[in-house]
Amino acid sequence: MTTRISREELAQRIAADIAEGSYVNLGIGAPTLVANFLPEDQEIILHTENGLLGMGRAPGAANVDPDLINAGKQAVTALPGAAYFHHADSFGMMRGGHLDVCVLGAFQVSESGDLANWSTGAPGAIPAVGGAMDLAIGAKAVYVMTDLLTKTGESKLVAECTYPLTGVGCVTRVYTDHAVFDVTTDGFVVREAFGANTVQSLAALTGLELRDASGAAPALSRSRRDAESEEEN
Amino acid sequence: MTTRISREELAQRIAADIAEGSYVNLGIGAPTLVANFLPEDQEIILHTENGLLGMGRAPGAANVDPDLINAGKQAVTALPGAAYFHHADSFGMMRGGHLDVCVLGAFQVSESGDLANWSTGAPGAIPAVGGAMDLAIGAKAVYVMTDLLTKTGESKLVAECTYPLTGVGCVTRVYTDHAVFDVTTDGFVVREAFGANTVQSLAALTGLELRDASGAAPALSRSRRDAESEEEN
Amino acid sequence: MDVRIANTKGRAVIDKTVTDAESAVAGIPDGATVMIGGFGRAGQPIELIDALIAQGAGDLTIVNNNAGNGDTGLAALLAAKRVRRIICSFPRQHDSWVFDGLYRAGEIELEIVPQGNLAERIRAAGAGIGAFFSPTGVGTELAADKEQRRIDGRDYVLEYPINADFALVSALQADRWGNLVYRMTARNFGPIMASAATTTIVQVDKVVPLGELDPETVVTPGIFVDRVVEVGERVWLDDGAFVGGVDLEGRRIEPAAAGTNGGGL
Amino acid sequence: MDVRIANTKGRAVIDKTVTDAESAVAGIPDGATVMIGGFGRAGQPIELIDALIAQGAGDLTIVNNNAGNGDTGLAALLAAKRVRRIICSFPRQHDSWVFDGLYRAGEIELEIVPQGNLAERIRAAGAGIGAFFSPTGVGTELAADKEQRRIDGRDYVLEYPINADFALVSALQADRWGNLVYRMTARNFGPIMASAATTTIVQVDKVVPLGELDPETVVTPGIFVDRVVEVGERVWLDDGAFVGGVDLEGRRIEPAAAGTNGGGL
Repeated sequence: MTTRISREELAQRIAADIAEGSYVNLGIGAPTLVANFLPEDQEIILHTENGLLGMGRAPGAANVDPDLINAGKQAVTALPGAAYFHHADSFGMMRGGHLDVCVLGAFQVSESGDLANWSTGAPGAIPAVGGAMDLAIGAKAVYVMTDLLTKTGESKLVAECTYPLTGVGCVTRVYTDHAVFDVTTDGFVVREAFGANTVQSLAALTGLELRDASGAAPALSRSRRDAESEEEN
Repeated sequence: MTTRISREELAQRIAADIAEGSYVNLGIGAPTLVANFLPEDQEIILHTENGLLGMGRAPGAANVDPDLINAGKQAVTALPGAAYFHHADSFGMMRGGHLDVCVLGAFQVSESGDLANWSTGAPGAIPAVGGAMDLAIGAKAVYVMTDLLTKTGESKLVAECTYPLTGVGCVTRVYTDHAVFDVTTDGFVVREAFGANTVQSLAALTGLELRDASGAAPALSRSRRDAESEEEN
Repeated sequence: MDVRIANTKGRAVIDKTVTDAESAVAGIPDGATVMIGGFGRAGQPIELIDALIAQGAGDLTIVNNNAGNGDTGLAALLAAKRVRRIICSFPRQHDSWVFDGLYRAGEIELEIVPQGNLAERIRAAGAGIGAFFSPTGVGTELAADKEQRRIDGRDYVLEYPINADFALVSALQADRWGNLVYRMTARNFGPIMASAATTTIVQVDKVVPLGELDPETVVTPGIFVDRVVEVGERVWLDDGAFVGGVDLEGRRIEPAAAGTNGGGL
Repeated sequence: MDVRIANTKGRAVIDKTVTDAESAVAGIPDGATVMIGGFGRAGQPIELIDALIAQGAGDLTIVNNNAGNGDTGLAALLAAKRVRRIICSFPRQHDSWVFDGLYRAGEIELEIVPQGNLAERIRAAGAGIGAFFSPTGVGTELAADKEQRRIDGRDYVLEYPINADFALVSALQADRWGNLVYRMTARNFGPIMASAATTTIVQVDKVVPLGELDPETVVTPGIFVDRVVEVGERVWLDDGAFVGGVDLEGRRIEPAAAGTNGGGL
């Protein structure tokens, strides 16, 4: 049994959690994939922060309209029932808590729901934040879509973010290629583990204390257990 | 020679000071009369704070449209080139300093340009402010249109307002039935005296130290002279 | 999401329309804060207010620019003694006798807010702004207890958002997603109130098919709207065209009384 | 009022139109703060920027969501070394090589502002708000030096308005009073920037006769606009109708390259 699902499967998994009738903003990058898996037989209304509610799919090459783009500056279409508005109104919509869900990428998410997704803080990097901080604090539910581990094997779920923060205590749920985690006042709760993953194996991968959704006793990672044993000495 | 001009003459006098191309808000009551004297051969654009730029004259009785009213809740028309907007945008327009002129009524105006025009502070009166405070601080030039004296003969130009304030240091110029006064850092300057009025006679009527527009020595009212003499003793 | 999902041809669609004003105002509880659109009579959601009176909720806090005109609409709600407190800019009008009587009898609380601060505070609630510094009211008794600050040489007072549990708004047309267009100066407080309430209830002359409203001209996007009820055309319109024949209160007048002076546009 | 009065049939009329882009950008001095509309390429006033480059003003502070794309428009202004400082939310893009080079060479100052705070600060300038508390950026390094306050259980940072001396905006149509309508997501920053600058300069595809724009659908009322120049129709439009045939950068593509997949709306 595998321990990872594909990015497309993850997008599909997220799409399944979005209720019909929701107003949704899908962040730039991987979250955009979620749109491909929203059910055709339902109406879910997509917001793009550059000024459109009711965003449709990408047009064919012959129908690209440079005046009609999404936040990622890609060509899109507008559905019947769409509305255009300016940037202050668009971000008012977001900041005012009118969106039901936004889906964002992440470098790190902390146990208390802090999000880091805009800057690695690397020296020489050109900073660019766009709407990330507004999205992070704006929607009723903030879903993160990410691989659990970095390319070098480090957990993106962390006790505390070491990268520059995008928002404090803002993440509702983290969808990873290994499992789905809810952010709770008790830290991460494993809502759903994919394939062979278990709460224990996930605790080992993340180095975090994890609970399962049933409320059972937390699984401790080895490192955390060791640290706590040492503290007791 | 008379010492007072009529309300219509005063409205005409104010209209003559409004430059072509100006954006203007005329307050409820007497200031509304100014519209009747704006030159037909020029374009001056009227704003009404309930959400219209490009307001036209009152319609005939057969064409009254309850959806098209001014701030005084009277039927109006909209000119070609008009635009409608909601209240936050309308008052943003005002507060943001985009109007060239507004014309307001007054109970009192002080030497430092304080305006009192929304409440007499009488016990039992029902307070109602509407857009008065927003207008007072919003336009580039705030003109007051008023009789110089109350019905009981007291000056509406005062050293300090005794009625509740609408705005502090906001009045640019006061057009009265006796004279036109500019508000300056040195107090009221008589810009234009109507008929037999002189700086001296106006100082006597108002009880204030007044300068004329030429910058000559101030004219003192009798009471002010007496007070200053007494102080010297 | 307070949104009804209807099944149309095997497809779940968002349908915010309800069949009548009674359904539209269902669930407004005693003690609620209710924003009511309109400037004087223009844009006042009369049918929704009548339904609210019939529904019976009381002890309400009302946010409106005024405090009722004549004996209908908001004035009727006040007369029915359903309102504990009103937040407005201009209660005193020539036809505000209902409010005037209640106020003098000490039967209603009044909070006066300058009109532009009222509008901006409502917008702030909708746009997630925690508070803002306004130059309006500085040095007046309406700002006496407010935090004041000098910024860049100008004085400002700190103003807080006004939220509501419900907003009752009148617009010209809506589609089933709740997108709205208004008519002339009846637009006034509708768009900002729609954004500032937990549940926004709208009456329109007409519900049009989805896609019929031009996306460029939608004034209130449907995201701000929860329920829409069609109440039929205003009496001074005929199939969307202005036909007049009414006085300022929207009452039909005899052609003779209107005279022959066409005037106007 | 920076407004030209023209005499038409013995009548003085407001006419904000100017004959060419050169006249439109006249008088922008060295050291000015200039807002430039657009989100990426959409709504970027290319012709006005080209005229500004030709005009020669330097040492500019630019306010834009981005920091230029490719080698045209804002990127060309940067490449000409006319910009001392840029205030934006998202400079780094796949095609922002001009900015990237200047930044790494230490030849341009950068102030990063979260996009929604950027928009709201521009709006605040236009609406006379002295400052406002925003929840965006709380606890991040972009708010590190900012005043923070807890209001009603939520943390906010205090944000100040962004004003400009000039705004360069692209819209679809204007009339001689400066009323504007936009097209689709090219609207983006235009309406708020128009309100926040001392002098607002607009390029449009077409100037239409006064009265042709529906007062219900005007997005930017003329009060915010000082100069209007008609620059001709965008290449993907024909008499106002979308005809396509371009890539995202607005360059004509061969019908063959576009293929047969009509897709779209």
